[in-house]
Amino acid sequence: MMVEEMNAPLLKADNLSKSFGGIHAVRQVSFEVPTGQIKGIIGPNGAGKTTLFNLITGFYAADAGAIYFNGRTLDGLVPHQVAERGVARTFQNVELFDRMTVLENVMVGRHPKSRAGFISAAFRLSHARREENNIINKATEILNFIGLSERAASPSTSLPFGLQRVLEIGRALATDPLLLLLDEPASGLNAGETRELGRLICRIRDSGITVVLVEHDMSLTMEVCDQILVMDYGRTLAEGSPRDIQQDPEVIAAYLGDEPLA
Amino acid sequence: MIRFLKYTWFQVGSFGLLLALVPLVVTNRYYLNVMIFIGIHTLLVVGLNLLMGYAGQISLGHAAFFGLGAYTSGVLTATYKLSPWPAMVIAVVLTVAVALLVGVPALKLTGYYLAMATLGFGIIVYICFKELVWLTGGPSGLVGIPKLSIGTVVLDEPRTYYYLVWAITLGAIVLSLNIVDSRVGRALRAIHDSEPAARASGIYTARLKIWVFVVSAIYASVAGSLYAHFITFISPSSFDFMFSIKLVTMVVVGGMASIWGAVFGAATLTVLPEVLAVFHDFDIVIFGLILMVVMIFMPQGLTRGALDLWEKYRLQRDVAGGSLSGG
Amino acid sequence: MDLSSQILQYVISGITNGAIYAVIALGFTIIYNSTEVINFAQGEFVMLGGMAVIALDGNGHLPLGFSFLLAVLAVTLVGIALERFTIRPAKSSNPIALIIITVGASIFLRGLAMMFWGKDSLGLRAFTGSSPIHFGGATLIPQSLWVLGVTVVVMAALQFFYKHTITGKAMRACAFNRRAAGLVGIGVNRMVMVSFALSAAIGAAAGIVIVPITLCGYDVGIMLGLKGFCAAVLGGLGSSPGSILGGFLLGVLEALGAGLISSGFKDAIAFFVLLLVLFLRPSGLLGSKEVKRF
Amino acid sequence: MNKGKVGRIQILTMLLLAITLAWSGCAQKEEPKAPYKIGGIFAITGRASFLGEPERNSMELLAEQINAQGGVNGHPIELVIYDTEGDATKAVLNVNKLIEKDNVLAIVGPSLSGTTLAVVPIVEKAQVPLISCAASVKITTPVKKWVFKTPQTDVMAVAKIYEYMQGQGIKKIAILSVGNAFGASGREQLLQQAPDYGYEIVADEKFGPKDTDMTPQLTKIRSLNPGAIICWGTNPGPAVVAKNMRQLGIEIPLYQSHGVASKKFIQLAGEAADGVILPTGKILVAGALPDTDPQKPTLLKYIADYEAKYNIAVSGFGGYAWDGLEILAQALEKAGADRAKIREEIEKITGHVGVSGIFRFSPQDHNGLNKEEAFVMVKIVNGDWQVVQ
Repeated sequence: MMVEEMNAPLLKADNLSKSFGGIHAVRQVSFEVPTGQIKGIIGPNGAGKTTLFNLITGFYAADAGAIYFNGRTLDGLVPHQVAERGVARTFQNVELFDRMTVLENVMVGRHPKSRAGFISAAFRLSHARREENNIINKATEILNFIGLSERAASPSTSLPFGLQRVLEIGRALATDPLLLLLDEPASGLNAGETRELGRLICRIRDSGITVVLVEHDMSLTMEVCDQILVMDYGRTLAEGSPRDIQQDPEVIAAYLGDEPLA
Repeated sequence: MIRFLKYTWFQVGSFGLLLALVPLVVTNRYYLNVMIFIGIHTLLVVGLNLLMGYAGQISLGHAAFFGLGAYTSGVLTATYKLSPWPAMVIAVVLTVAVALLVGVPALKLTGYYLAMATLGFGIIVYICFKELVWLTGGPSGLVGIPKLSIGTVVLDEPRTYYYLVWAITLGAIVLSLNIVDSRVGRALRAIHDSEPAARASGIYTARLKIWVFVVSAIYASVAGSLYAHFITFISPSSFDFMFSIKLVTMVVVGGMASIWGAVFGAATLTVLPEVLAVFHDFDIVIFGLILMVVMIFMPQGLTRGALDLWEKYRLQRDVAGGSLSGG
Repeated sequence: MDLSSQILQYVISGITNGAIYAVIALGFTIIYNSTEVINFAQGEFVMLGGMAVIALDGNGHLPLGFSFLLAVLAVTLVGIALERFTIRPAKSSNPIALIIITVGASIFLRGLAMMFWGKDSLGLRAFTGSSPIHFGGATLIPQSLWVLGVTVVVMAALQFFYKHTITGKAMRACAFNRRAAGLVGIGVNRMVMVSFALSAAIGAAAGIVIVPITLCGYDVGIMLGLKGFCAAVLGGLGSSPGSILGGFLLGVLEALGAGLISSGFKDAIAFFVLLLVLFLRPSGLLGSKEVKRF
Repeated sequence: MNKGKVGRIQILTMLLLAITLAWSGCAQKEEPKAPYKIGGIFAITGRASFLGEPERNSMELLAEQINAQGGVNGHPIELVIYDTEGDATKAVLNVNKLIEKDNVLAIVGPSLSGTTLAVVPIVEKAQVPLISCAASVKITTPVKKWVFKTPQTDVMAVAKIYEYMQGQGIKKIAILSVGNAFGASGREQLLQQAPDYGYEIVADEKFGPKDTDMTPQLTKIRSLNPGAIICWGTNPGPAVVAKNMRQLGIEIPLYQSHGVASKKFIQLAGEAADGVILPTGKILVAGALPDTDPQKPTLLKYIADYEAKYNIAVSGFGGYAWDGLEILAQALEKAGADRAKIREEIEKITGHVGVSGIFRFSPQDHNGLNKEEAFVMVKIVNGDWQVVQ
């Protein structure tokens, strides 16, 4: 594989497990994401993909196992701390800030990269004003990058659904992440929008950000991913390049439902 | 953005000017008194709106902080003969301590649980005002609270007190406008709209919620001190559950997440009972109706609802004028 | 009088009041389970039940049983109207909005009751005699037995309704998963209305049985409603057995607190317990549903 | 549809504001001098409406009678009455309104001790005579130059009860008071005066204004074996106390305050009211007073007129406002439209026979009542009042 010679992986999950009540959402899952790659995670509904994201980003605490990011463990960190380390994410059911404009949504993403608190904000101290200008500049830059600068002043809810997904990605980019986790970014998009999204994801990768993608849409995954991890019933089913995965009999079985899996 | 900032300062400036001119035209003390109460209520509502309207965290016990401010100021000045200004500062410090004590565990809760926790807190504080007779004077109230003074000038005329209250309130409005239009303000609104997304964007939501709770408690405490030194007599019934509900109503009528709406809400609900006085017994019915109707049909509040309509109208006009490309 | 019979007396008082709290808490639970709305007007159903039965019994000279049924029916209609005209048209499902709507409704109902029946408290004769029953150094009045009896009947009827009727089963399905219930063809809107009707009816029943003991005025609903909510949270919001347990526990705690600690701080004790539960174990004693984190 | 609604509400608000502004405009103008303007400020709605409503009624009744007889020195009396809802903030606003906007000569009210204490600094500063209808002794002790009051104080009520109890051989007392200003003030007096009469307070319990069950407090009291229970509150709490005592089989005497001195208490407590002893103004037992009582004609006339006009039973509270306006009318007759002179004339009134007692004001006494004339002790027997001595 082409990335074998790279150094330590950016993200490493080691034997992760998480259960809710009696349901094992994630069981002993291990994988690595090398820097600069796009990694896809696929699997049927309920396979534990979103739970995996929630474990990485600190929304859930793992029952067992460990997550290493950029050489350090993420164990015990809560979401905002994970974000500060450089992990950004989107949500399966687009979670935008409804009462804000497009620009403001992206500006919120600058939160971990800025400092102004209640006092300096309340009295508009000079460093807060400077910082605010920087935030606006950076957010505008990102809107340009994702192609939404014309809609900067519109309410975020006025965007069509496809663009709302793009905006959510923009907000995540504003945190200057090293790693971007996308939770089913193509769901609800039409074919044209999905292709557009694929190009955006590649551009993000090209700008140096590592991407992990949870997805249903096989066409998108196969097209953009360097590596794919297949999950089923909380377990790792297979891992490899898109080509390998397409030919893996177990994966084919799971997807086509030829035979019941243990 | 810059244009927007200028716009805000223009609003504050003209509002301040208007306020400054009022006492020159209105010499009647009764109207000045009403204006003073509007000012005190505005201060309360602006603070509560930061919590409720912006951060989306409900408080059904805000009268407690108002009462803490009033009673701390009152007891320290009337019983222990401290001068009012330091008493006011001590009141703020005490209120912050209490707000932290309650806020840290309470703000881990959401929705109904938070509503109930703040409500329970409010009732407990109210009962303490009533039962700690040796300290607060109990249900009979606390008399002999001195008027405020600046230097050697005693502010015992409605007009001077009017200027003091509105100077403080206007200051609070400016601070709030600044907070709202900043990194912190965006973070607050983010919590309201989607807490998971806010956390994923690196916002330490738990701490921010506690801070905004504390800030709104400070506003309430200062308002309480101003109230106590104005009417010089306080009794527990001014700080009961119904007053908390009244504050929430002011926020709701004025509009969630709108600082100017808070001014409007406070003014309307202070003046309305005066105007409705002719209806006597009906006013409680009307009050309940307002709460229901506004929340059912305009959950964003009156001003917000009106603004939304204006936006819609402008959008339609622009579309008709062809200034928007079909997008 | 020795301490043990004193405590027995507190417990008896506590159980009588607790039964009422339990029924009010059940009302909260019924509505919460089908709509996730906390109905702050729950206490007003109790007040309306009490006022209605006084009006019917006092003016109409109807037989008590008939007044009882008529009063329950009237309040049930109020419950249905409340759902139909406030909860259903509400555009927002945001808890803050719904809290304020129901608080507004409770103030509105209170105001109407005041205009209708005036501001004075009113009383009602005891259902059966008023000479106290003595046992173990404590006393009990027959009306307390009525209160307990009606509480038990309400609980049993509710249990039967949930377990053995189609509507009841459908409501349980709604409580479990509204969307799924809607998908399998259960009329969720109708279930919501039924839950308001039920909760109004049992609230009214509670109001009616306590009037002979406690008197009734237009403004008794607030405190009763709040205490009922304390009970519901104490037991675990959304859990019926929890509501019942919470109600009795709160009643007894309150009576013991008033008798042994301080009668002035009695209500503070109830709310202090509420805060402790909320802070330490928000799911309550028997709560099954996890407290929502987002 | 939504649009229309907003529009209408906005317009309505504008209108309201416009009306308010218009009022402020009017207030600048001079009022015609002819009528004597008297302010009234009562808790007409809210928790204490049982006080405020009859007070307003009585004041309106008396003003009507005075005007029918040609007014005071030819000047008709014009009343301006506002509602405090029992709320201190409202009381302050409305007293200011009376003084500044309506320019009244004097004020009768407020109904409650709390609201009265809240407005005292205002009338003192504005130098307007105020005749309060509230009970607390703090209102006129120490004497405030511009403040008078007509109701009997709780000091007198407590003294009356304690005096009466001395004949009953009671030594240990339990107190049960309501958690509002009335209860707190009574409780304070009960505790304060007990040593003077040699009583021991064995229990000092409280209940909330809306509480519906007092058995825990009574159980505790029972365990302490007092000789009597004194309950200090206003309905409905005291009625519940009486009922709960029956339920618990507590058979020691129950004393109540003058706060329940109305038929309402008997209605609410039912059989349990029997045997309750309380101090009350003479109005409750007017018919049973000896003909030699100087207050009897006044009382009978007031009762007859009130019940004829309003068609509801008279209560013990309306008389406070009646006395207040009568006293004012007397002072006005001598002083004319001059606030300072009115105040002086009130202070000079001595021997005025009113509903609540015979008033003898002086610069040292702005209440002017004594407990012997102001109160009688009554016992409830078979649902009716009976004077006891």
